[in-house]
Parts: sequence; C-alpha cells; structure tokens
Amino acid sequence: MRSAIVDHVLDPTALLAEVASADSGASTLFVGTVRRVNDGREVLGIDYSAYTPMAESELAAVVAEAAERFGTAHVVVEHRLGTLALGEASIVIAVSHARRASAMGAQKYVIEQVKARVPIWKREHYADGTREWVDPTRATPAGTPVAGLP
Amino acid sequence: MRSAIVDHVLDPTALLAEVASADSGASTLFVGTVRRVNDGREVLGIDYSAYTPMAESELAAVVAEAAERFGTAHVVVEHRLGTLALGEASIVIAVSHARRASAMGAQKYVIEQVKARVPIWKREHYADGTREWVDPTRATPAGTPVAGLP
Amino acid sequence: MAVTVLLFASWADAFGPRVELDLPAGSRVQDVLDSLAARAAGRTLPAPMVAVNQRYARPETPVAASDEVAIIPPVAGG
Amino acid sequence: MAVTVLLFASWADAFGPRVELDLPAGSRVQDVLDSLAARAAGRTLPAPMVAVNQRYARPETPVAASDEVAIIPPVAGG
Repeated sequence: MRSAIVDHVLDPTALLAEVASADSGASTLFVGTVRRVNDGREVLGIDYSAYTPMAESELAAVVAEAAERFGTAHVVVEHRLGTLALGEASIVIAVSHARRASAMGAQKYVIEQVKARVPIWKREHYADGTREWVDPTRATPAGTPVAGLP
Repeated sequence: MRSAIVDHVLDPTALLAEVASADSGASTLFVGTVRRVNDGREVLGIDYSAYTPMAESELAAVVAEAAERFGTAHVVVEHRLGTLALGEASIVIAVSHARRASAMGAQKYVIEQVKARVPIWKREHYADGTREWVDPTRATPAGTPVAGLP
Repeated sequence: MAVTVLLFASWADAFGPRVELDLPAGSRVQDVLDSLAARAAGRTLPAPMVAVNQRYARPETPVAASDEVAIIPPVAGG
Repeated sequence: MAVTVLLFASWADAFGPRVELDLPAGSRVQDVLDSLAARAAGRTLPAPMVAVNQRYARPETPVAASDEVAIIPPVAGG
C-alpha cells in the first residue's frame, strides 16, 4: 500500500498497474476530477491546498485502515495539490482484491474517509470571477456563510 | 454509452478516457482479471466463450439500464473472449458521473448484472491439468456436480 | 416440427453445440428441456436457463420451428 | 505561554497562515478557539476542527507551548 500528496499531474494508469496482482480478481480505479458545475455555478478551475504533513499522515492512516478492514495490501492513493483545470484529476484511488465486493468496498471507504478527515481544501474559481472555499458542511447555497465562530 | 464483446486485449486506459467529461466529478474503472486461485485450486488460465449475439444484446441492455437508473450516458463496457492468462483482464467497466456515489453505483450495477445474466462462460485450466466450467450457482466444491437435468 | 437448439459450455460438451429436436407442434420450452433430459443418459449437468430468439424465456413459453432456442448453463462472465 | 497556531483556507484568509496566541498555562483547545473568536470582529467563518501535533483534538485537550496547533476548517479533499 502507498499514499502520497503530490503537486504533479496524476497518472491513473500507473496506479492501476501498481496494484495489479495475479492473486486479485478485481481491480478498481476511482478518479476525482474538476467538474464544470458545482451548486449551480460554473467552475473554471480549483486550487487545492493542504496542511501537508497532517494530510500525508491522515491519508496513510486511511489507506492502512482500508487495507486492514478489507484484507488487501493493494491500495494506492495519490492526491494532487495546486491549481487544477476543468477535467483534471485531483485524486486517484487504486485497489485490487481477490474479490470484487471487497475491492469496491475499500475504494468507497478510502474516498469517504478522505472527504471526511484529510486536511485538504479547495477553492473554486467561478466564471463570474469570484473564488470561494468549498465547505461541504454547509447545506445552504454557496456564498451564504451560516456558521459563526465557536 | 457503449458495450462490446471483443477478442483482443482490453485497454482500461482507453475506456477511462472514453467516459471522461468536464461535467463529471468522478470516474470509476472496474477491471476483472484472471486470478491465481479459485475455490482453493491453482488456476493457470481461463477460456471465455459466449453466445455472442445474445451476450452483445444483454450487455447493451445492462449498460442502458445503468445509464437510466444512475443518470449518466458515460458508461462503457468491454468483455473479452478467448484464452486469457493469469492477470489478464476479462472485463473493463468505465463510468463517469457528476457525483461519485452514482458512478460507483452504476459500476456495481453493471458488474452484478453481467455476472447474473450475460451469456458468457468460463472454463478454468488448473495446475493439475484438468479443465472445468465454472458454475457460480454451485455452492459445493468444484468437481462435484450436484444439479441433474430438469 | 424440427427445432434447432444451440448449446453452450458444459451442455455443449455433453450434446454438441447444436441439436435438432423433433417436437410436436405447440411445444414449449419445458418440452425442449424434457427432450434433452431424455437423451442425457444419467449425466449430471447444471440446471440451465433457456433463451428463445436471444431472450430469456420461461418454461411455458411456446417454441416454433423458426425460433432460435438456446440452452444457457449458469453464466460466469465478468 | 506563547502558542503558535497554524490556519488554513478561509481561516488563513481571515487571520493569516500563522498566529501567535498568548494563553495562560493549562489552556485547552477550547481556549485557543475562544481566543481566536475574540479577534474575529464579527466575521463569519465555518466552525473548524482543531489538530494538536497533527492529530485531531477535542475541546478539552490540553495545549502546551511546544505543541503544533492547527485550525482545520471543513475539509474538501477528494
């Protein structure tokens, strides 16, 4: 297993090859990409930033947990930082396992945990020229802050 | 969306590129491969065969259902026939969707339906020199036929 | 009537890839299976599905001489 | 004691990437948050988590001068 926070273009094919094994019957790849529309606003690109040393240790912990829970050492994740254009990949998760259900389960575990706890942030650039930090905990439309300081 | 039954080596990277879209936030790839051990027996390779015209129409139906149920046109599947060596890919499923849960759901739907109803068969070649048709409906160990003619 | 039946996998090993059955007019899918069972001579084969014209059919589905009937043993794709 | 606090995303926009707080000995994570709130001057910012030495901490976790304390606004990786 392996995880990394990187600042270069991700290579899904290389990660898929990295988890390949003759003992695996299923390999899965998850690629998160910058999409054109979020919350109804047109997105031009995203800046990803991180609390890098903690992001690295949390991501490594997530991968180790997935490997333990689903019973495979073949789990590799890379998350990219920096400014990404439309369609570019921010995260690639590759898993292989003897059984497909476990490969898919490990993949889902990794992406859900990354989104819940790895300290990475994204600031979207909108077509109207504004930029905004994405807050997944905010249910209201973007641009309407609702949570005050504690 | 697209599906095909083919007799050449599959190219997961090409299928991943085929579903890429700036409107998708998540792309998933599922690759089924020949694994070394099945039911405790050492496998050297697998022959895949099909009732080809019906396999093509069932596979197309599965893809159309996944596209409809999960709301994305970006679903591509290829299944390979012929003799495959250890580690070679028998099926590749690529999906992209605005939302990751739907991409993963469509992927799971396709593989489960393929395994349930697309008329493709596999005969495993074992290290002991025997060959046997795989029967997923048989709960008992390989080599012990239990179902008689109707 | 003569009905052509396509067979696959273990069923093709047992009967060949193609069998001509002579069935009474008005026969159904179950009659196709019964006719093959009569030829099985003690062999054990996994219970199949049957497709008529490349669609899964039920035991009561009628079969005509012009139909493409296929014996589908348990599938194992993916 | 002087405690160095790292900030990120919207909190870094508001306070800068690094703030030195002067806190009484025996302070806890909640005291760090209260101290920052006192400086916020009416700004609205999303409620954060806090990490101490790169691990998520609770409001009652003690903070020492040598600790690396970080304000973690809602994460949005993936």
